[in-house]
Amino acid sequence: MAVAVRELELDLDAFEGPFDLLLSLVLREELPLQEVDLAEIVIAFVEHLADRGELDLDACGEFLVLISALLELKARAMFPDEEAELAELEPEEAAEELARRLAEYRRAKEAAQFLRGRLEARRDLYFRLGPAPLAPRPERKLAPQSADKLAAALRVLSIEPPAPSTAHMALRFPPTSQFLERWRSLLRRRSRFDFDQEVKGLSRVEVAVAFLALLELRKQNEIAIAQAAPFAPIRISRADAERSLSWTAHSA
Amino acid sequence: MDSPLRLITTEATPAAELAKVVEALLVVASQPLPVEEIAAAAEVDVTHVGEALELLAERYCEETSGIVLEHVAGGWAFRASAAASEACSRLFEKPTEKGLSQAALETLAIVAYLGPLSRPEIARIRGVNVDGVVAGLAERGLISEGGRENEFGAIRYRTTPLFERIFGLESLSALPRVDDLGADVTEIRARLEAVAEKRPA
Amino acid sequence: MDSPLRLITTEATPAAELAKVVEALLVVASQPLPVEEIAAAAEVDVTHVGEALELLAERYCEETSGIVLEHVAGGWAFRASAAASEACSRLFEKPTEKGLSQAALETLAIVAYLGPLSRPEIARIRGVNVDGVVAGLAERGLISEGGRENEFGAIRYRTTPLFERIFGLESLSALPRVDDLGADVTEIRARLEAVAEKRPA
Repeated sequence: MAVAVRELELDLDAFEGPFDLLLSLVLREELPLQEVDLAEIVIAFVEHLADRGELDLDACGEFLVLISALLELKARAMFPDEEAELAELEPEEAAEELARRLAEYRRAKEAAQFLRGRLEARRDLYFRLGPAPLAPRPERKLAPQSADKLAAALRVLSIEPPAPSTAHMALRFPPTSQFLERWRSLLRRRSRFDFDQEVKGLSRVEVAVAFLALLELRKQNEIAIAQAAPFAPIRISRADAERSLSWTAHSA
Repeated sequence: MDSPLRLITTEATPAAELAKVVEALLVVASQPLPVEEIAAAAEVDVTHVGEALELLAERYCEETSGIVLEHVAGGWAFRASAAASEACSRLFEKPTEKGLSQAALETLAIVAYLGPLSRPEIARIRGVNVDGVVAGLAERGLISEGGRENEFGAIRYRTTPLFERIFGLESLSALPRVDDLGADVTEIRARLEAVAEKRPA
Repeated sequence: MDSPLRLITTEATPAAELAKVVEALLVVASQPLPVEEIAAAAEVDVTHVGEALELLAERYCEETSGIVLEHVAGGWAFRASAAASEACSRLFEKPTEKGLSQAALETLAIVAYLGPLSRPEIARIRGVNVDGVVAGLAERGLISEGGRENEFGAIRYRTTPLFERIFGLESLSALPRVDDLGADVTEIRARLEAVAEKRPA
């Protein structure tokens, strides 16, 4: 690893120390990537480079590869789509993937180095690029073709590519306060309600936030939550209305 | 031919050395080279080039070589010997090609159905630079220049009678119908351009 | 047309005669010629072509000639001698006008080893957008379109014979094995982890 990258000192919310240690912790699954602010790392690296006062292209290249690999791993962890959920990468595999990317890019760099050497060796060797001045003209004959191929080629060009997934766009978290208000006003009108009934039609993210709001209200002793059995309907009631019902939610 | 013993003999005269440079220039050139150009490239006098060419003419002649030095209108150039002419014509007589590349086929289809079109317009639909493909199709006589977009605009291309012959079409109106892609040329073109924009680069 | 020399001398052996035909073919060809193509054009056996090429390689070599025969891009071709490079540089453009950037070389390497590949696939490996680099390489004729991917319709690229010629490769298989060049996955991972071990936790 280039020195400029290894020496990079980080002071993040989730981590304080050199970049290579951060990388190792991520690889060893001791630090969840979701908690790491990658933008902060980029800023730190740019500042670090500015402090050094020289443009180290190798370090920049290496940093870019590392940070983009981290970004991809993080994005994958944050926005798992249905398919990826099934074949979800274990942390172990994700680390393997990161190392694989690094190796692949390193090979490309080495191969480029080989090509540069060849180019250098042949820099002074000239050859004719066009046809010879007095050569006969080649006659390229084409076998009879089917006109249907033309229509087929045009149809190929008209096939819509699959739309890029916008699943992650939906992952905007509505504020918890929105649901706090909603539950409070509901309980002003009614003494109890059924959670599943009220969140019908909401997205998974919204349901999750709605549930967080419930826990918040429970913490403040405003409500009581009851569930007869795991996966049974969750009933919510005003804390003062039914003290007899205790919170019996089981952990699954 | 010069002896390989250059280091231990004094036979390699400046003229012979110059001749080597001249033959190198001639084998790289794709046009006949005027004496003046050779002289300028070799940084020698024109008369020296003349001497070198004389040496080369002796060596590269019908009697002794498959490569023959010839003085033509534009200057000096190598050609194949008459004795090798049959082999050369076999080399250049390409076997009949079975098909066209996907790139060529797509470009031809666009020009046939939507033409006449300029290269930038074709590129927009295919989503990739088409200069090479268009040049290749033009060289093979499957498309040809057909006017300009406007007085100063880009050259437009259309398919040729040879294209119609090879594809077994009596005219362009005999092309297979592509109603499924749109009602008319404008609509089809708009659709293809819209798709091209969505395609990953 | 047979040379009249044949009738009055016995010195011209069949191999030497064939060599003349082969040099004629080489001087008019616009691409390196595979042995099979030479054999077909000269209507002789491949092994005889091999013998003729050996004769020619002795004669057209750096030490003795301004024209050099080389085995490149899957075939045989003439080039100018290194000794004539200065004169050539005054008259001709270099095959790659200017040096290639690191980005261009890495992209070329990826396409050469793993091609045909689409731009998104190359970008994935390089970790950056490669549209400009790919367009530049295609324009220089170092890579060319090689069909489309089925699903997404992205164009795939492969390296060209010109690439092999410029880099002096006999063929793509003449590239060194990548495994020999770079450290492999486990090694890199081990190194990353080794760095971590040395750190006070």
